[in-house]
Amino acid sequence: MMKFKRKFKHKDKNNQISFIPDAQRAYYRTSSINKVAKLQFRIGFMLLLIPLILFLINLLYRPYDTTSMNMSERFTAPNFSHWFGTDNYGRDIFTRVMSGLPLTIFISIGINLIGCLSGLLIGALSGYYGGVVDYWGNRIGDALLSIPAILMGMLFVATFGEGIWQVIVALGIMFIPSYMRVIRSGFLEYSQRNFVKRLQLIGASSGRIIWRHLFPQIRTRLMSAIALGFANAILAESSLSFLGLGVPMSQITWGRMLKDAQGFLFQAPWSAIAPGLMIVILVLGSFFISNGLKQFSQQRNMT
Amino acid sequence: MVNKKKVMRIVLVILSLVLFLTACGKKDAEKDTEKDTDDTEQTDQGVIEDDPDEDDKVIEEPGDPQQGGSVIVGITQELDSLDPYLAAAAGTKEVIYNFFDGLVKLMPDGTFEPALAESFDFSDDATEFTFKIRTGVKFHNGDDLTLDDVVYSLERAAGMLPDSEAALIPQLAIIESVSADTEAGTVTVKLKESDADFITYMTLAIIPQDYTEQAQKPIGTGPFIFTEYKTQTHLKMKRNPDYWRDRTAYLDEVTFMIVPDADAAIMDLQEGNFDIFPYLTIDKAELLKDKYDFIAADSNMVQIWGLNNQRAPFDDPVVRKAINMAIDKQMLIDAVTFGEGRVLESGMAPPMQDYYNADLTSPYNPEEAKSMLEEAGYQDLKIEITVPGDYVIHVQTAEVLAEQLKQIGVTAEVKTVDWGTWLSDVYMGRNYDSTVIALTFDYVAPATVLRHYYSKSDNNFINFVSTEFDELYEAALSETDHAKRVELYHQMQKILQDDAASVFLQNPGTQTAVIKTLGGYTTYPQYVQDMYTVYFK
Amino acid sequence: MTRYLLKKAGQMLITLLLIVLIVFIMFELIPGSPARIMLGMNASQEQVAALESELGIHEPLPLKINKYFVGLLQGDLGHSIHFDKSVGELINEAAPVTFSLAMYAFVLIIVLSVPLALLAARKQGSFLDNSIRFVTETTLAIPPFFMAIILMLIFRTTQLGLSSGRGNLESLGFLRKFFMPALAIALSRVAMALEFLRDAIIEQKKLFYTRAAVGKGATKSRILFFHIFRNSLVPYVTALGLILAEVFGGSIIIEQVFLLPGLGRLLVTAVEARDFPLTQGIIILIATVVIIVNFLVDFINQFIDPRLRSSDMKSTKSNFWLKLSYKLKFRGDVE
Amino acid sequence: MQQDLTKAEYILKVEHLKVVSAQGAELVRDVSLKIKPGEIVGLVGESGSGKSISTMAIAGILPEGISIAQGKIFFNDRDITRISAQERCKINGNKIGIIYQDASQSLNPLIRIGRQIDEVLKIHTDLSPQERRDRVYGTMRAVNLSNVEKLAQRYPHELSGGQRQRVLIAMAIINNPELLIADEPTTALDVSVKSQIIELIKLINFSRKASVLYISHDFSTVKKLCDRVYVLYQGIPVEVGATEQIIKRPQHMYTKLLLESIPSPEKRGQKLLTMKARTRDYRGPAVNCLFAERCPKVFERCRQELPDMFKIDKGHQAACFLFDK
Amino acid sequence: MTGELQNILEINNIYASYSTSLRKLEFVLEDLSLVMKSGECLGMIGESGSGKTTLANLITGFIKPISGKIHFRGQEIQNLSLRQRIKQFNRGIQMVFQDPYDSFNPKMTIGKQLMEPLEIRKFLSNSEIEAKARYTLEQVGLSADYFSRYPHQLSGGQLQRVALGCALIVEPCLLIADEPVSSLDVSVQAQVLDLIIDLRKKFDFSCLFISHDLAVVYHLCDTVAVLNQGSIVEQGNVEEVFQNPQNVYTRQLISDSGYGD
Repeated sequence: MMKFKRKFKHKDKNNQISFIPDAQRAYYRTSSINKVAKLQFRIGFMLLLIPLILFLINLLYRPYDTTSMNMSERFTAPNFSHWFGTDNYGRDIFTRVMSGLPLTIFISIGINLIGCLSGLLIGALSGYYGGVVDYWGNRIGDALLSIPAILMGMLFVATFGEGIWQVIVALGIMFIPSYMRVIRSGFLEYSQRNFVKRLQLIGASSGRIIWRHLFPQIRTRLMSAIALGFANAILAESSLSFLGLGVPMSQITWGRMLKDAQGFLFQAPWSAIAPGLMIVILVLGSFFISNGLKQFSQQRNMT
Repeated sequence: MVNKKKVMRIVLVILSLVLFLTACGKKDAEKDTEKDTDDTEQTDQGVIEDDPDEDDKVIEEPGDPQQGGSVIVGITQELDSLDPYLAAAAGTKEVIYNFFDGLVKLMPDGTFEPALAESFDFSDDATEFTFKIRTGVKFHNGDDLTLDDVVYSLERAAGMLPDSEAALIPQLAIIESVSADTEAGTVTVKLKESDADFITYMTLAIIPQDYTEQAQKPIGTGPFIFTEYKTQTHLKMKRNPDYWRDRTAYLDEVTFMIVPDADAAIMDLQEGNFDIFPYLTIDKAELLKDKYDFIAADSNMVQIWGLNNQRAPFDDPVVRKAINMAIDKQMLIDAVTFGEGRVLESGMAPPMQDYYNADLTSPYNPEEAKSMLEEAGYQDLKIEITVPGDYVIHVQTAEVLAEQLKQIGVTAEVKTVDWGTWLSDVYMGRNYDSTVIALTFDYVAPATVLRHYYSKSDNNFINFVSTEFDELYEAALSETDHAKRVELYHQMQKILQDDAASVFLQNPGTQTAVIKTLGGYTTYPQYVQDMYTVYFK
Repeated sequence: MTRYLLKKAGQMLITLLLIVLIVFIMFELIPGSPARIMLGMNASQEQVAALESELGIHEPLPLKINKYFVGLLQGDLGHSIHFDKSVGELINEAAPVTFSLAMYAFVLIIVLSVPLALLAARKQGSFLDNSIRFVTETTLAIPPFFMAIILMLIFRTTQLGLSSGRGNLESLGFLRKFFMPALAIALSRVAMALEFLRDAIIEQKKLFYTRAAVGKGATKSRILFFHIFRNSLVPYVTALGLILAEVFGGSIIIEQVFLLPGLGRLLVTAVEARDFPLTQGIIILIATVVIIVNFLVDFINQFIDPRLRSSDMKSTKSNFWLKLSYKLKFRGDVE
Repeated sequence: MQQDLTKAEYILKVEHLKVVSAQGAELVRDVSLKIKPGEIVGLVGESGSGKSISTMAIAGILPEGISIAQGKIFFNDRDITRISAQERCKINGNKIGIIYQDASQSLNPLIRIGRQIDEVLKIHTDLSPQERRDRVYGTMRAVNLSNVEKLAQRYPHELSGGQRQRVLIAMAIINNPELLIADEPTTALDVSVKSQIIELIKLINFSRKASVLYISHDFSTVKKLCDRVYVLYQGIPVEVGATEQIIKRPQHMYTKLLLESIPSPEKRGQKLLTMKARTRDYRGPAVNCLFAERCPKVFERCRQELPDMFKIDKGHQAACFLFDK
Repeated sequence: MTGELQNILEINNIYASYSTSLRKLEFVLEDLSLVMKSGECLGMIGESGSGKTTLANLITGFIKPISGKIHFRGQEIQNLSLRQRIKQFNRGIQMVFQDPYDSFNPKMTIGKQLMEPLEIRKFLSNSEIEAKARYTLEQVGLSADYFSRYPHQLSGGQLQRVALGCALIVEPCLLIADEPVSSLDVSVQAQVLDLIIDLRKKFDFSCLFISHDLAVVYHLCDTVAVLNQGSIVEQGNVEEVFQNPQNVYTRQLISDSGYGD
């Protein structure tokens, strides 16, 4: 019991050693394991597992068709044959929720791919070189960021139309500045360190320094940012869908389902709650993973 | 150990959250089932009138009209310009209707009564119309209605004023000249070509001459006077004490509240915050029957599944016919409008009175449709349905259509675009496979609906070409005899169905919630909220 | 100081200019003609063409931009196509709703986040800390509109904040009427503010001067309020500045859900109607407010932290940005 | 208020102090030390020797997660490891003044210098604002700060390193503490400022009759300042003695080698030292002589037992079996 | 060999500043001139803020002077970029920094970082590179098993040794050591100083040793230059300067450090 108590009491104390001299710090680094970070990581994964398991079940066993309509069973409250109830066409919400995962995730990944890769390019250049690229990169980033993102999303989708790819591209562009900032500040931080100077002195090219030396430094925090971005992309897609600007009708994403459910909120609240809950679980899982990764990166940064 | 404990806690939190939410859900479910049972009884007692053949329904309740009182009407569309000629949104027109009178007035049964015109007359070829203008009518600003005002109004609407480029009301573009005869107190309108429907357009609001603030503070001769308008919020009007009819309006004040989303207004309705709320669907009525009476009304909409006749595979009549056969329209109506709509067989709707050809029927036979397609050599047909995403009803319709098409092996992809894009790409650009849309008619003029199939019209967005139809259409325009016109229009509708120009889906119905203390709410074949007839019991 | 102000003002102008340009270019690309949308399906081709030429839709882009800026300099935001009313007037009517909603939510965020952050930071990793963070993270994970829906379901029988644009902006009625929408916005943002303040407090706690204060004999509460809290304000205030932009974004959606007649709803109408002058006007307004608020944040921060007044603030800032971009969850409102 | 506590033989007496981290690492293993009133005692060691942690333990400012596992600290014969936080607050800053190593980190960056010094008075005295101000200015002048009225309005980052260090000293001595703990106060400073600060501490010791615990890794300053010196190695004192004894006649091999590794004019251009590098950083409990792995004179016993302090001379002790008679 | 060129480094009337605007120009280095002979170890003494590090950055080419000239092995280099310098000089300038933890990529093994300069130069085959890196590691007194370790697994002193190895592996003519021992413990400092003395015998390089610690400079260097507020106030043979300082500032510095007597 005593042992347990002590363990519990001290579980998150390893961050407070910034003033301890080098030799001791080395000791902490190697011996302590960031339990909270690991725990968060684990919880995150468990949460992500819920929709994943649902999806896998869906592959093996699908109680109802996702689209077939049954007017006699519309707005059925959750019961044993329809676990999450039915929607306005009498479609089984459980089945739809299960099969909504791949597209939701696909869109989210697509958005982050665009945001992350472009952000990496611009952020790396402006963080490493500074100067003109940095200035204008920041101005455009500022401009994009001082307009509420939902608004830009509206304009983008109005411009390029609705559809999965349009949503991905539109939101992907909106995600660039955030990634750019994370990456830029990382590069800025490390490019001022002496090992970069040393590399320049031995004749390493900028590309080599950026890719082989600076990029690995920010990898963990980039991963944390991606986990976060993943969650945010899901939220963004659902918000756009809610305004009726998102994914087309025939595609099942949770955002789309929420939007459809909104019209029947008072007749069939379950039709909103099921997909909403899935979004929350998925997003929360990603948040936890992101937080865990962030703490890992902070811990490493103490080196 | 530590981890487990922590995980347990978190799981507990999640669980309690889930329980809480599902608990909410269950309660609702129970309530709903209760309501369901109640409802059937109610319907039996006939409180919710559901008789499709009657167009005008006045709640027949004992109780005399009371003078005075104020009501709040919920409307779902944002208002645009308040100028009666510039206002394009149906939602605006239905509101500002109360400020204005036309030369004639459309009655609930679809006939026309003289209004600002004491009487009217027209030539046999329907090219010259003469109106005798009523005297002693005052505008809201106190000025008398003069012949000049009428001439001005007509000329402005027809785009005949020096600084205007096009007719503000497109139907009036055929006006050649407007002249006033001061002696006789008449105004004569000459048309470029004959148009038997012209009289229906003369419900046109008459406005005072050279008044420039019509868009912000409209002035007319109507039963209500504009008092205040706040964008996105409300529009207020008060009773016109000097109304020219034998009585003024009953109500002292009417406020139109703008609620962009009928679904979201449910909570307000449940609290009784609105006195009148049009455009509800029948499913919502079930939630509100305690406080409100429901009046069913036909909409002025012809919902069609427009097939682009110039584009493969719809250029082949066989495909169009097969598809027509594959659609279960009643099921569609059940799904989308909760049964509150009427199956259509042609491009016109019952509110068009006897112009509507009610004799047409089409069989629902997916097996035959499938074999027809197979015979014609179409396999694994893939089509696209482009719908304006702003209109939930069309999107849902498209969704149901796509589902039904699966039976005959046709894969339909629903693509939503926003309204602006739809107008430019589909309606104007005609660059689409097929689309679901409602054709609306502002006037009970059959030509305005069927013009969409007239090959020379720029509104023929489905690219329908039939010389026979065109001839009939032209003939009908100049025909003044009512019976003959009806016959011509019936023939046109027959052609549309025979050629399977498109799939004619439904005439959606709507429900208007009227709080139980009110009476006199009247519906018209035209889309208006007439507050003149409304009174407190 | 004046040089700094001038430099900032210059940057603000450039940012605004870029925003105007972005919107201009987008509108060039957006399909659909406002004239056609306004006149509807039944209008004739000539009618549409006439209105289009009246609106100057087919003028070349540079000319349009030039015209717009000339108008802007004279304080004229143009004339709304859809509402047939001056944009300034329309914004004047709608802005108070949005701004008071945003301010309400903003105050709620502060009121919720400060005590919670103090509680959470009292002991890092404690059960209290973890549960506060878990709950706020959860609210952050809920899309704002879904949050609104949940709130509506919960409060459906009460009278709180339910009317649709009726009522006025007077004190008590306003507080009740806007409570639910403001709460829906605030709940999904409170986690960010809280996280920032909490992290800052924990970070300050680790800094040596707080222990030096113990060495002075200062009591715990004195250290917390006199030293730590005050020193944690800089990141918090900066985060609040950016959260304000989010709050505006949030209110766009929440206005749709609660049917409030604010800028957000106006904007959605404007974009749907391709009402360029109105869209541009609202975007400029919101962006200006956001930019000015961020400028004020800079200013307030300099007031709080004298180090920021000196020139070598660059490195402090860059590090801060890193954290910020982390936490701000990529400005989660479309999100 | 002036109690006659000077009767205590030692103003500070630390007995078998052991400080551990949350992970169980022994940061300070077994430190005992004594300071007589008016004495300046040096605590010398390399990084990792636990000198800073011992100081923090004495001053009661150990960071979270690091705690005293064992041992007593008597301040004026009162065990201050066992008193309440409130009592502790009354001692810190009042009876014990602390000067920290890094002045730039030890001052609150957002508060003006004057207010920070004033805070100590505000906490511990009931003086009026006017009186406090006079005393703040007086103390600032006493630590050789010039132009104090203006300086009091400045923020820490606007001061030079030397000025900041003086401000810290002013803060530490403003309440005339009986014990002044100086934790490497000169490490971050330039040579010229360094000697001034040393002189200042000497002066305070002399004029205010404060005992000083001076922590450093730098023998040259210790030589100038201290009466007695403790040499610390991996959390255990290995040699104690008067400064003269330690510097001139070091007995423990560690002290010897350490002194030899300092460059001096005589050794110019030559190799400095033959001390083996530490192979690993051991943080477990000490079971044998910790220096054994590096000691050139190591013998079997060193690897098996932990040596006690053995007396060499009057006041001169070393923890080495070589002196076990 | 080195006798041909008397002066490996000549700095003439250098002005340097970090501020970009001309109106608020504050010189960090002002009219600084310095001559360094081939093969010598020059100690540069200065207090914080005197411009030591700026001078190092100037010589290595990280910053450019506002005016003045720098000659390295007889060539003007102040306007050459880092890459041009590498092209032009087979044996150039290398630098060792104060904080050893900061001068290594924390996510790469010591071995890889040692090999990197040679990989970039592409003169040798992979096996030769590795052999040379291992040899260098041995030369700086570390055993071969450090080759695959990460920087954080090494102590400060060990890392500073590796840093020396990294700099010397490309056989530079001039090594600039910017306070390489000031963050180290006394005993470790002694080891590094010993190593530098040792390496100077093995490798043929001149050394500019920057420090604020007079004892270290006296111990290690042949000549000394005293830097005060951006200019050299005294330069000369170490013993001469220490025993008989001419400049007031130098005199004060030496007496403060306790080296005067």
